[in-house]
Amino acid sequence: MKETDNKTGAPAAGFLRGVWENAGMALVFAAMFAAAAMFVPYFFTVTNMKGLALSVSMVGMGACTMLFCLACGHFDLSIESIVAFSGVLAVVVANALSGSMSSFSSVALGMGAGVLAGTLVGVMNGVIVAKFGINALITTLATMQIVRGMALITSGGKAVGISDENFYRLGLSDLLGVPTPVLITVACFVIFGFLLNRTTFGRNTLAIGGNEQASRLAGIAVDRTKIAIFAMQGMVAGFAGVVLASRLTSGQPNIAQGFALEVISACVLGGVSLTGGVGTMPGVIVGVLIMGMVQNVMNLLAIEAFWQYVARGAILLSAVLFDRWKQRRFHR
Amino acid sequence: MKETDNKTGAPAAGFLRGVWENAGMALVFAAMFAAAAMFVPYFFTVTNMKGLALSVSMVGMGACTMLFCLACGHFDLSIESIVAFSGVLAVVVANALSGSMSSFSSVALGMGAGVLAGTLVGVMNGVIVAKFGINALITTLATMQIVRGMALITSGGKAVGISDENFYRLGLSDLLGVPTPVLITVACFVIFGFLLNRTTFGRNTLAIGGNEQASRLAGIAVDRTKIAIFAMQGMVAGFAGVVLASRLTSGQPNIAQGFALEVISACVLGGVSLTGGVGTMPGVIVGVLIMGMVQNVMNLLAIEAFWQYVARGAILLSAVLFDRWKQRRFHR
Amino acid sequence: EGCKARKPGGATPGGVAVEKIKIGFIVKQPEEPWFQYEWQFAEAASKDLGFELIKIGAGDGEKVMAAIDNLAANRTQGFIICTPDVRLGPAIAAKAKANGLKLLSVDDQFVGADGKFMTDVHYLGISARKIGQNVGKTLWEEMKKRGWKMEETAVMMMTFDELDTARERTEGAFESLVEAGFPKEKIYKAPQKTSDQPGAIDAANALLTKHPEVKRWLVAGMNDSAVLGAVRALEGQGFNAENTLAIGINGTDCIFEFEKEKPTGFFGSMLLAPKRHGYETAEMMFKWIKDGTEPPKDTRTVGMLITRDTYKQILAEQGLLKDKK
Amino acid sequence: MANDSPYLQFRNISKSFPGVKALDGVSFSVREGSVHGLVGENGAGKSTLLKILSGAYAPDSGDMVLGGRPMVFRSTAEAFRNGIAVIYQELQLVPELSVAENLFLGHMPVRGGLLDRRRLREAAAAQLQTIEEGIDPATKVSRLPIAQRQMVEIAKALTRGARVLAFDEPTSSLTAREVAKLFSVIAELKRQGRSILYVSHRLDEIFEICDSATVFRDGRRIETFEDMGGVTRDVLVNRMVGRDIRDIYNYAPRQLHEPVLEASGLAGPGLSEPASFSVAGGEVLGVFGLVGAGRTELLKLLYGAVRKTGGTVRLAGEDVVIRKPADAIGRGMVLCPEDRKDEGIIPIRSVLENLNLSGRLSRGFFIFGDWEGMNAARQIERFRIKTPSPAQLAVNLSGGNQQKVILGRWLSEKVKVLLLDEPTRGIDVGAKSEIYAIMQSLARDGVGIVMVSSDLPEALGVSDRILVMRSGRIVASVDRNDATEEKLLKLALPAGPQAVAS
Ligand SMILES: Nc1ncnc2c1ncn2[C@@H]1O[C@H](COP(=O)(O)OP(=O)(O)OP(=O)(O)O)[C@@H](O)[C@H]1O
Ligand SMILES: Nc1ncnc2c1ncn2[C@@H]1O[C@H](COP(=O)(O)OP(=O)(O)OP(=O)(O)O)[C@@H](O)[C@H]1O
Ligand SMILES: [Mg+2]
Ligand SMILES: [Mg+2]
Repeated sequence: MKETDNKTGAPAAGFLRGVWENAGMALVFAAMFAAAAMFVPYFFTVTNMKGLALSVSMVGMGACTMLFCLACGHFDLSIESIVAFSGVLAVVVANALSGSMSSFSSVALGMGAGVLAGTLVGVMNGVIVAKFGINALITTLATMQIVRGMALITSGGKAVGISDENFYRLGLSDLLGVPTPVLITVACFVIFGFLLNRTTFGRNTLAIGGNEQASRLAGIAVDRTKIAIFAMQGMVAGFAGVVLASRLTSGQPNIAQGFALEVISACVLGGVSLTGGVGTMPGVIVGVLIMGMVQNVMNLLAIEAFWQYVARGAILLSAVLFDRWKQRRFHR
Repeated sequence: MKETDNKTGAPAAGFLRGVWENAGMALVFAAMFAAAAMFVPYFFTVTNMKGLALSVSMVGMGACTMLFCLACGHFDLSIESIVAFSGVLAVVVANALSGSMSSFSSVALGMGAGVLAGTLVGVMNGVIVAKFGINALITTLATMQIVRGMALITSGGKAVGISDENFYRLGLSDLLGVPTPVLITVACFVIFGFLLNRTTFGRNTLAIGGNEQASRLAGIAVDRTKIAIFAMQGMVAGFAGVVLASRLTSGQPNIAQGFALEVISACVLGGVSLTGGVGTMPGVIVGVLIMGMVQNVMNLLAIEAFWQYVARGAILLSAVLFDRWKQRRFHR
Repeated sequence: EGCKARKPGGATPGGVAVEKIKIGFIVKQPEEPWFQYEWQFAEAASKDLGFELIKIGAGDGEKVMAAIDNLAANRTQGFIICTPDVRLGPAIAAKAKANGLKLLSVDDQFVGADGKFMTDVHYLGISARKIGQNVGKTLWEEMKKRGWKMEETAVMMMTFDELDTARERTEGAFESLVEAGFPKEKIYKAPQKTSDQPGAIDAANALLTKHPEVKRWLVAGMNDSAVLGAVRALEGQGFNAENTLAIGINGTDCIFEFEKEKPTGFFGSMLLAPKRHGYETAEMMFKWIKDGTEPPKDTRTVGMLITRDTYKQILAEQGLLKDKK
Repeated sequence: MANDSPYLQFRNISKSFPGVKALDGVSFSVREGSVHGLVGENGAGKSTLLKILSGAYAPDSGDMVLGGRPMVFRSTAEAFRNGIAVIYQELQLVPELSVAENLFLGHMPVRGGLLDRRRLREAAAAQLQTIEEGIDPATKVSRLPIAQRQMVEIAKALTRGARVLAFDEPTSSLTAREVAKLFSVIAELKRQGRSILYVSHRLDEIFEICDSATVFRDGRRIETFEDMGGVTRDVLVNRMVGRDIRDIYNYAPRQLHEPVLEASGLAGPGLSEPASFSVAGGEVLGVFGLVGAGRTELLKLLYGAVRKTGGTVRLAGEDVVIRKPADAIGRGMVLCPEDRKDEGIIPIRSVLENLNLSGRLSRGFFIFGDWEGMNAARQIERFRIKTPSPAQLAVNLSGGNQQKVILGRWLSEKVKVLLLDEPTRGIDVGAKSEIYAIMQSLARDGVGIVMVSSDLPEALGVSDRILVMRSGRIVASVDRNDATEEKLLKLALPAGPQAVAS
């Protein structure tokens, strides 16, 4: 605000450089998007935008809370199993209750059960990490296995079909042409972005990741904050699982393998530090969008499956290298 | 040495407590091993010990260099693709050369090509991480994709059979009943353990992970050390890929998915810190053995597939929790 | 036809004495319903015939090697395997021989170093290419039956080329469609990034974006999940049972789709018969160990089309509905 | 002024760490509206006591009496609630958060459940006003130099409005100007009737502001002086180290040789104009200046830790190219950095490894024999580093002992030029005199030494010549015989408002 540009030039140029310097990945994204819109046929069409938005909706939801988790210096691999388990559980519960009560209640209770289960797993992760001081990678790797097992056991290893069509609404309806899952993801971006910037909880999260000891000495309830973060993460993953089940019209125990890594990568691409303390919601959104767009463009261009691997890796690498080059160049 | 036990008791008791306090995971392992030997039929048989050793040989090799990578504060996901690519490449090259030269040379050149390819990928990772300062997770995630793509392209997506039976020797021979891959792994443990403890390279690795800035100011060639570490990691992964191809009598482009996470988990279980600066070879060996043993016992007991997930997670969790409890109890 | 009589002890021509017969059953993806069914039927055989079954899941070559070692340690006399990769054949065969284990491969046939099928290894299964061809043929016939016009119709081929079997299946479907007269250039490939349903949805969505001109879609893929993902994506773009004709492979992952009140674009699936694959292989192995009766080198099963109308009956016949409800 | 009733009392406090008895039955009391000094050698237990006061550690036995009520805090939050705030020896800031957020860490203002950003900004600005102008509350802490961080740390404790404030070596990285400001703040706190605990190794400060003082040695309370009136410096030193130290600087004139370090036209970040100077063999060159004068940057440019944009460096008469620290070390020039936490120690490695970090550079690839152990033992002995064993992790040492480890690392090298940036930060008098003696003896052997120091008496006491820096440039070179405190301070202070900008 009252900082002044102490290097050179007119204020306008200074302002532009300010945008350029701070926008980082957002610029990379804008450039990629513009290029795709110009050169990739069908990219900039309503149908494709809808498809693109849908394809990133899950990762987007997960990334919102993963941002908190990484910002406080931790890690959560278990979300991928939670997505599967909560979906399966929601369907199983809803199916079991249907008939004995109104359609609305059975579906709501089923979904509630899914979200609750996710939250409980999150709380467990949080307690183990915060109270017992176990490394989050090991903890969530273990709960990831346990929860995947539970998903398989609950479903008998088979997809469980949804018997009540009201369940589909969450995933298959839309509002003014925007699919509900996309709206939910946008809502998550807004809510969690707000939580990060405008509440003490969010600031404490960053403080803990930036210097846990200092935070503890400043009287921040470090353990409680961590548990809340993991619980939130579990809850959102659980909710994402329910939405996915509704989109797929069934609960699938094998789904979402590799989801956690994808979410973490999107966050890191968006500038979230793996060692904690640094991260912003706009950054995460850009990270999520870049990852989704790369895949979308490759599908549109019908790149050979094997070459897709190479292209995906190369584009990811170029994006971060470009961002770094830009930073070096302008920040000395 | 000149430390004195200032709490209580006779020197003997003090010594025992010393062992107990410092042994950590090794004790957990010993207890698990003893329990398995007593209660799991066929566990403590020559055949099974051989099988167990073989089953951890790959993870063991990868963990040796991953220890360095984690100790200097980084990460390498690309090893799983390197294992696949180097195996495929070695077979393709050996097959192509066979006929035009002696069997020995064609096989040796093929294997050399595999190891070399792995090393080159490692060097690339190292340069990007060290020189450009890109996060290792993102970097190796990208190269992981690229290299997997190359493995698929080289092989046409299909496993490539080995035409020269001399290639099998590396994986299928044995010495006094000990399979060659196991011997190789043991050699890795010895060599890299020595490298870590008895060379400046090893000490510098730990120093860099402990405080990179301070290490740089102390004159350590930080970038060069990091590049060397990634190169080593790539080389060992490449070699592991060649050994695996030889064991499987074919180069498989899809193999070893999830291998990196398995290796990292074994390291972390063995007390290596994910934030760098802490790690020992005995710890890593114990971590590798625990992971392998859990799987082995579950297979021997023929535990239901779904329950295996739950059991694996639960055992992992109990092991770390027990270790932590023990530490707390004795170190306050 | 289970011979309930257990004859403990007594050396048999096969050569195994007092010890109880133990048989291993290794599968590549234990979480998949198909393999669950195989195991379930093998389990049934073990109850009927009185042997011990040891089930192990092994997702890649390395795990397979470890699993065989485990079986050897466990004193099994033979094992049945669905290999994660057919080229592991020589390694598996060598390992089995080294450990003195009898070997029977199921589902996917081993391929030797020379690229030819290893016909000397006992095998029961179904040709991936053939079942794919079946899908293609059925799609074509059903399309004709519905009277869809060729110019409005295109094929969405959900591919996952990283997996050998998957590619064989989709290539089979491709071949038979082309052979029947479907224009090659209107068979569009949608490569999946992941093999699960969300992966299929994303791939299908991108393809649909590119071909707004197509009015009716035929869908084929490597399995039910892939095809169901495509159906979900099509529904998202306003397609329905009227203008979608999708056929999956497996028949066990799609039952919930048939149970929906209204028909969807998912017309049917090629049911593989896990009963034969599970029960018969186990029985063959048992007899081989116990009496030394060598099973036939090559046994083939066929895929059966199940649809909304026929699935209940066929599944019941196959013993696949008893755990429902 | 000072009220006689003890507001805070320590009763029989003991605390052990593995292998160390940090505190052993310590009792004393602190009056209301007074400043109570804590002095003692490095590792005597001062910081540990303050951490027990703040609830960061739980004592093994003993308790505190606060306003008549006995208590032991189980968490820092509990201590805050009881009106206690501690400024720790090691900065406890979150680098990636803004100054304002750091000031109110743990108690940010909220309105309707949301962060009240306006109030946060205003309160932070107001708080900074009282102690240090010129820090924008919106900047990230990571962008501040270490002295300003220290001021932020102090301001942070003040936001708590505590009745008991404890300062653990707040001035070790401050220069005269900030110290003066701090003291006026402390005087104001005292006037408001608060109780203040003050730890410092700069004994002048103890005499300047403390009403009473307690001396620690090896975890035990040796003596409490209720009135500083009759206490002399020598008495205090004797009680601290158990022996007499007369002249801690040990200065003896030496013969100067050819220049060993010649810098000309050095330019780079932090310097507002090219810097040129030279150091003769056997010379100790002091560098004095206020916070942010660019002294640290100057050393880092020389050392290759920061890339220079111009200028040449000659070492022992030879032109050298120094692009990275390893080049400098290879040429016989080493730097002992200012920021021990971020640039000095490797916290999670052992004392032994920390001591040998640079020594290994010249030893080749393999580590055979026990030269590491021998070198470590020698340095531990020489600097009297208080550690239960060479295997102790550096992070577990007291602040001053960590500093000794860093010095030990560099003073065990064979060098031509030694660059020292605030080398005696947080080091006790006994060790200081030891270090000065080592510096003198190195200089006698022909080593050129550049020592940055904010401690004016120290700069005057050990240097042959003193460079004064102001706003990123060298403004004067003053000979030992002409140097006085007033003169140096006057040179270091900005001449007018326009002198700050550049
Ligand atoms: N966390 C810890 N673990 C082990 N030992 C510790 C720990 N903290 C402090 N010590 C030891 O306790 C003793 C007292 O340390 P303390 O930090 O209180 O000293 P100090 O008087 O503040 O010294 P300095 O003047 O150097 O700051 C030292 O020997 C130190 O090594
Ligand atoms: N990381 C940084 N980012 C931005 N500015 C910096 C940074 N480090 C130092 N500066 C600025 O560079 C200038 C010189 O700082 P330097 O640390 O060299 O001063 P100094 O004389 O050594 O004082 P100190 O006693 O604080 O060490 C100061 O104006 C400071 O604000
Ligand atoms: Mg201290
Ligand atoms: Mg400085």
